[in-house]
Amino acid sequence: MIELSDYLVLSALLFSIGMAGIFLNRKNAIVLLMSIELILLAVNFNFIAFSHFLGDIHGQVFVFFILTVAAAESAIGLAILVVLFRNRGTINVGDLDAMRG
Amino acid sequence: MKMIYLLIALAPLFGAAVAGLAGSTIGRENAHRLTILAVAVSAGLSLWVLYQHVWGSAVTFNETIYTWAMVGDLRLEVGFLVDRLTAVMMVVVTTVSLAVHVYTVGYMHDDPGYQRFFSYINLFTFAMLMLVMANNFLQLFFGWEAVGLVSYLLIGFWYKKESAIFANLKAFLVNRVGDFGFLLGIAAVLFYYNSLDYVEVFGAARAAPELTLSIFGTEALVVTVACLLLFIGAMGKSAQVPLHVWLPDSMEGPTPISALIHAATMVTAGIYLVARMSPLFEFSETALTVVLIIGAITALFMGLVGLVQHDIKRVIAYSTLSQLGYMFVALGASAYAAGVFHLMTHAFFKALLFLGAGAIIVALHHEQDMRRMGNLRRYLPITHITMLLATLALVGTPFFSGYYSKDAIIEAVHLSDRAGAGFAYVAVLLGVFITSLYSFRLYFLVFWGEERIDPHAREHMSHLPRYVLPVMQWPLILLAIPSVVIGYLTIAPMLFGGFFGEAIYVAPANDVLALLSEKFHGSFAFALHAAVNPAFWLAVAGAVVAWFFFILRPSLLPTVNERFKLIIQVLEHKYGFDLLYKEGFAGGGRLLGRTLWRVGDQGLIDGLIVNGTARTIGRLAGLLRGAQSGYLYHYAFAMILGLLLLLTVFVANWRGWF
Amino acid sequence: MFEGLPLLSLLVWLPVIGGVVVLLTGAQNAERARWFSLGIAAVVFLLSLALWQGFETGVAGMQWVERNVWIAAFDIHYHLGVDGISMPLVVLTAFSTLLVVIAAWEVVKYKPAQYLAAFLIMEGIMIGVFSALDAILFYVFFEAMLIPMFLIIGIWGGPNRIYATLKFFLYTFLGSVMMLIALIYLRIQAGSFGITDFYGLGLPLNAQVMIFLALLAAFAVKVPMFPVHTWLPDAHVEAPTGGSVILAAITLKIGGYGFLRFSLPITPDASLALDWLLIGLSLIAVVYIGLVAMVQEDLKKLIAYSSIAHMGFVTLGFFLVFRIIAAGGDQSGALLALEGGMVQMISHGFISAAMFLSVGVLYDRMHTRMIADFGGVATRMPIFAGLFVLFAMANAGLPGTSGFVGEFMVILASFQAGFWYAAVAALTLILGAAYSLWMIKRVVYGEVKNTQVAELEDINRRELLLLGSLAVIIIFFGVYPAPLIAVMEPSLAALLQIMVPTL
Amino acid sequence: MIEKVIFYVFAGILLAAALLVITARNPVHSALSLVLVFFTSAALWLMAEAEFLGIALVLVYVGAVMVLFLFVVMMLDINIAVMREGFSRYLPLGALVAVVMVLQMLLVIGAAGVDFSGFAEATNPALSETNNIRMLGNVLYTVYVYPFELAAMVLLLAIIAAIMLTLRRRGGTRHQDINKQVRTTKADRLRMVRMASEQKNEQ
Repeated sequence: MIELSDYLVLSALLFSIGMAGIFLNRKNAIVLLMSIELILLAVNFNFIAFSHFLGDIHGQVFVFFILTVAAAESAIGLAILVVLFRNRGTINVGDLDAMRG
Repeated sequence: MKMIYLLIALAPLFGAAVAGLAGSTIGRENAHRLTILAVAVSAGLSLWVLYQHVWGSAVTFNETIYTWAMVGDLRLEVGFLVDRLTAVMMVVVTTVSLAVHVYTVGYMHDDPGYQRFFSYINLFTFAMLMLVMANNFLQLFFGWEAVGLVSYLLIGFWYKKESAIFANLKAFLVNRVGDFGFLLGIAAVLFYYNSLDYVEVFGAARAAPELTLSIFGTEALVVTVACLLLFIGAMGKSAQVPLHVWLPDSMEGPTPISALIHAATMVTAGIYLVARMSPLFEFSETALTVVLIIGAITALFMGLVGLVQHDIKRVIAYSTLSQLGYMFVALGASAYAAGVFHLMTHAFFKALLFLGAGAIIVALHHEQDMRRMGNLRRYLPITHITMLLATLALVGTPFFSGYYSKDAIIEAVHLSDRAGAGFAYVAVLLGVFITSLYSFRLYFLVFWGEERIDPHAREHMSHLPRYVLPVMQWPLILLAIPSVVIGYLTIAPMLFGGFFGEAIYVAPANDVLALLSEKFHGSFAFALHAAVNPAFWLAVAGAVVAWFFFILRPSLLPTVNERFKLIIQVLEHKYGFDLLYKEGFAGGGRLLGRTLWRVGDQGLIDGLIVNGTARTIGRLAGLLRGAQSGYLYHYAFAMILGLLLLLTVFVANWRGWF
Repeated sequence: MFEGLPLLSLLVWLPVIGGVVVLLTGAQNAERARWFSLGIAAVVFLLSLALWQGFETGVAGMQWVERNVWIAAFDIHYHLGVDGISMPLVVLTAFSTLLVVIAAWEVVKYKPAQYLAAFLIMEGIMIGVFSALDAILFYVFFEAMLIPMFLIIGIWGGPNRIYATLKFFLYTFLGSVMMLIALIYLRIQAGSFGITDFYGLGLPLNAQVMIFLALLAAFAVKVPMFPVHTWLPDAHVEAPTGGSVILAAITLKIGGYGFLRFSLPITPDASLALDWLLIGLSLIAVVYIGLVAMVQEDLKKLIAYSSIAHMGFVTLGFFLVFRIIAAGGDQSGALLALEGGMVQMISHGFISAAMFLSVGVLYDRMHTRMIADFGGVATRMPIFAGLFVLFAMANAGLPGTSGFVGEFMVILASFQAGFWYAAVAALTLILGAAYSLWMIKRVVYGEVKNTQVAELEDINRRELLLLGSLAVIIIFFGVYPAPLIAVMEPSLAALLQIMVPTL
Repeated sequence: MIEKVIFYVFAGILLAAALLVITARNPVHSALSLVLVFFTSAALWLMAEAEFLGIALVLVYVGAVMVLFLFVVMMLDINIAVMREGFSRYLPLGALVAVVMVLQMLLVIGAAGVDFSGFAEATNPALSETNNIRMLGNVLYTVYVYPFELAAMVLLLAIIAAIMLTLRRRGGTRHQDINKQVRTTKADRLRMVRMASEQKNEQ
């Protein structure tokens, strides 16, 4: 039988991969966004796993909302990327330092 | 009676308000008509009041007009106290004021500020009446400051003249120094006697004359402290050393003002104050000694300064200072009546002198320097005669008013056994000589000798149909009459007849006038007594010396000046008071203010604390700013590290590692 | 006729709503905004007179009380009421705002509607401060007051306005945050946010001292007392005329009012223990600030410093009470001090308003406030000169003007605390005259200094109305202060009873 | 047992694809790997009886979001070389952080304070017997109706924001402003010019 810990370990690994992705692809905004998707997915895994093993539907509702927000987030994020590219000709995060104090 | 007193006080106020607020509407003619009418009403009623008090059935009036404020049980009121002392003062104030009003019509006839001037002098009359008619310290202080205000406004009447506006500021500030003491004196009176009403205060003081307070680490009589503080106020207003410096400068104002305010009335407020406060001063030997000595110093040394002045008005101003000193000497010797008596006679002849000087000044087209006068008796006969009469009265010629009052003072001091009375006696005797010297110096320089008139002024004189307008002559003549005769007529009742009754209290032990009265055998005999009186001979000596140097042998003057160069320089610098005040106090105050501002406010508080805090925070923020690189991955990295740290903490917690 | 009306609520909210209406509608039509604002200000002033007329003199307690639940969860009430301490201040506020609206008439050209709206809203808030009886309500008004003033100085101010506004804001804000802590502590102790419930709690001395210091931080900045006064000259210099008038006439009074409403009755023991500090600072304010005022070269700075010196008399009067009692004084003496301080507040409201309006008159014509740029103004502007001299005299405490009454009473009272208190306080006679009249000498008198002065025009009818009405009031209260004192006496006597129960 | 095998297979693909997402040189490859990640996740969710969400993941993410990603990636001309700067330099650190994190999270699972024994009974009969979508709907439209509405608003906002952000008004494009046309007056069309007659200033 699949156990809860299986899901949790999988989720942990996925989360760490996402985290490492942020680390490694420090300059590429698109891959950064994808890494964030991975991290969110890892979280969703946990919700679904607990929901399944506790027999509680509410966890899935949360996943539903997370999906919604994540979709909105990536839509806006990508839109910003497009605008950014149009204005600056690059999406290199290393070139974006307008917020430097 | 209440209505009459109210009318006396308020009529000039009304005149002042109308002339001041609607001056341009009603025009010049109406302005002076109205204001003169107002003062005439006051003067007429004042004379009637005096008549009622002296010969009629009037009793001392002491009533509240309205309650100014109630604080707890303390009533602060505005009210009138009218007794014989007040009545005399009212008459002096209103009659001199009336004369000056009339005179002003001529003196200011071509001045653009005509209505304003009449408004001011009417207001002054009101303020002065409020001062003398007060029945409590609050109202006294009101009048006290109000006359100061009008004096300020009038000295600076020609506000374009730099010297005038310097003089009025100086006058007000020096007066304020006096008022500083005066107000503290009132506070002391209120604290220890629990009232501001004269009668209640005097009663309380009499009930507890031994009350003490600790000050400067020692115990002092309350009454002494209060009297000294009040006397500081009197010193300011009556220009006694060392608060005298404003009075000579106040001559920058129009001459009618010098006559009215700075000779006859306002400056005598201090005399009136001490006389009115006699029930307090009598309990303080110390205070009276101070009054005596300050008065004596002023009488002698200010007269000396008058010797070296060239400005005709300043000579008279120094003479005023000196005569005020005489009055204080009288008060200090407990001869209050003599002080008030001299106040009255002095008011008339000094006002006359000033108005005469004003007539000369106008005739010479605003020339005040005596070195550019001379032989004016040819052009200004009436002025000459009246001024001669005033001069004679001032120096103390027998039968003239000044003789009676001044001689009474000298005799009173002579008889007094108060500490300092010996010094004061010498000072006032020498003062007689000095008075005579500078008075006749003025007289000879102006009316005799060679003509030294400026061509410009001479041309102005030739334009005038008569050198003096009649409207200016009549006041001279009218003032000349009391200047001559009032002393002869009133000395007996005022000094020796118990005239002032309850108004002036003299402790029996101090009553020098009572001693004097034993020698007094009528006015005529008193005048004849001059022959054996050193004062008279000193005055004659002064006149002779003046005649010698200014008429007979003017060529000797430079030699004398050379011989006494040092003394004359000291006198010309007025003993350095002006320098000390201007550079020391005013300059020092400004320097201190600037230092406090620059160092305290701008340097320490703003620079160090306020802006310093801002700077420190700014610097800290600058340090923290480095962390804000603006790069996304730096933030992400920081976030992940933080997450890792948190995770470590939680895990360690769950695993029970620590 | 107003008995049934919630008069205080009207006084608070009518100007606020009026201000919002002006703000929303007036941007296009400045003329309409002016008339509307004038109408609102006039109605509020009339209502404040109705408040006075309906006020029962001789009653110590709160009148015109309104009390409704505001935030039930925290036991916060919408609780308004006035006593003899706050009622005159409410009237003063309404009057000053009316003056400001008239003063702005044709002078303010940049966004006039917003300017007037800011003042109307400010008026409502300030009346709220004076009439709030719930600590939180007070605090809300107290803080809200900063906003319009911040905007007034920041938008219509002079060249250095940013520095001035920041300084003003931070100074006052720092102080009031401390107060909030104290109020919350008091709420816990008293079980209610009602200000009067804080009285007589019998807190231990160290707690009282902490509260006192926290309140002091708020009120001392407002007054302002030495050494937290430096925001005031800067704020005044940069503020537009109306801002200066309100700042000097009303907001400074809130500090003094705070002492009367909070510090003295809530922490009487701490006030007693620390009165040396307050008296010392007050006397420093009188002398030090007086000297500093003398050497100012900017008219507004000079008047601002003189305001600080005059407010020194207010705090001096308030905190002398304990010394007077200790020196064997009776109730009259203590009342003399308290009422002197209070009268000084009211009178300073009129006089400083008059002074700042006068400077505004000059500034509108010359666009400078430097004393050195003036000279000989009297030649060209005789009517103005007369009024200005009168106001300067009132500022110097001349008897017969309202400026005298408070100073006189406080000096008389301070003598009862000790000779030296009075001696130092009375130095104001000299210093006040020195800075006021030296200023007059340089500005009003003298030869016409330059061509700008030579082209000055005398005040118009509108300005005459403003300055003239102030002159009349100043003289009236100088000659007959009894009605003013009668209004405040019962409340102050009650306050005294709380401060010194043994009396 | 078969379930376990399937789980591990899918989990393996998932992790491999995830690794590829973050390491792929070309963003297009990353995006496509992410698609694979989502597919395998959906499969695993189905195994956990979250059928609706599994399907939704495929439909929404793979169908919409990932297409968007691909669009963007392909549309923008990205200099991959610059993007990869520092990849190898940070690889050890990134790996270390990831490993540490994984280890720590695994430690949580075995921690004393966290008891997973209650989850031993794997399935909740109630959950497996009824229709997953019905159950979700039951909760979503009752208890969570307001958050649901809010979520809708969020999506709407995202749409508007995305459109507004990317909408471009080029200068120089000609378009018709009817409002202006209607309100035009004579003065707008005709301009009177008064000129001084020109004449050479002859010396």
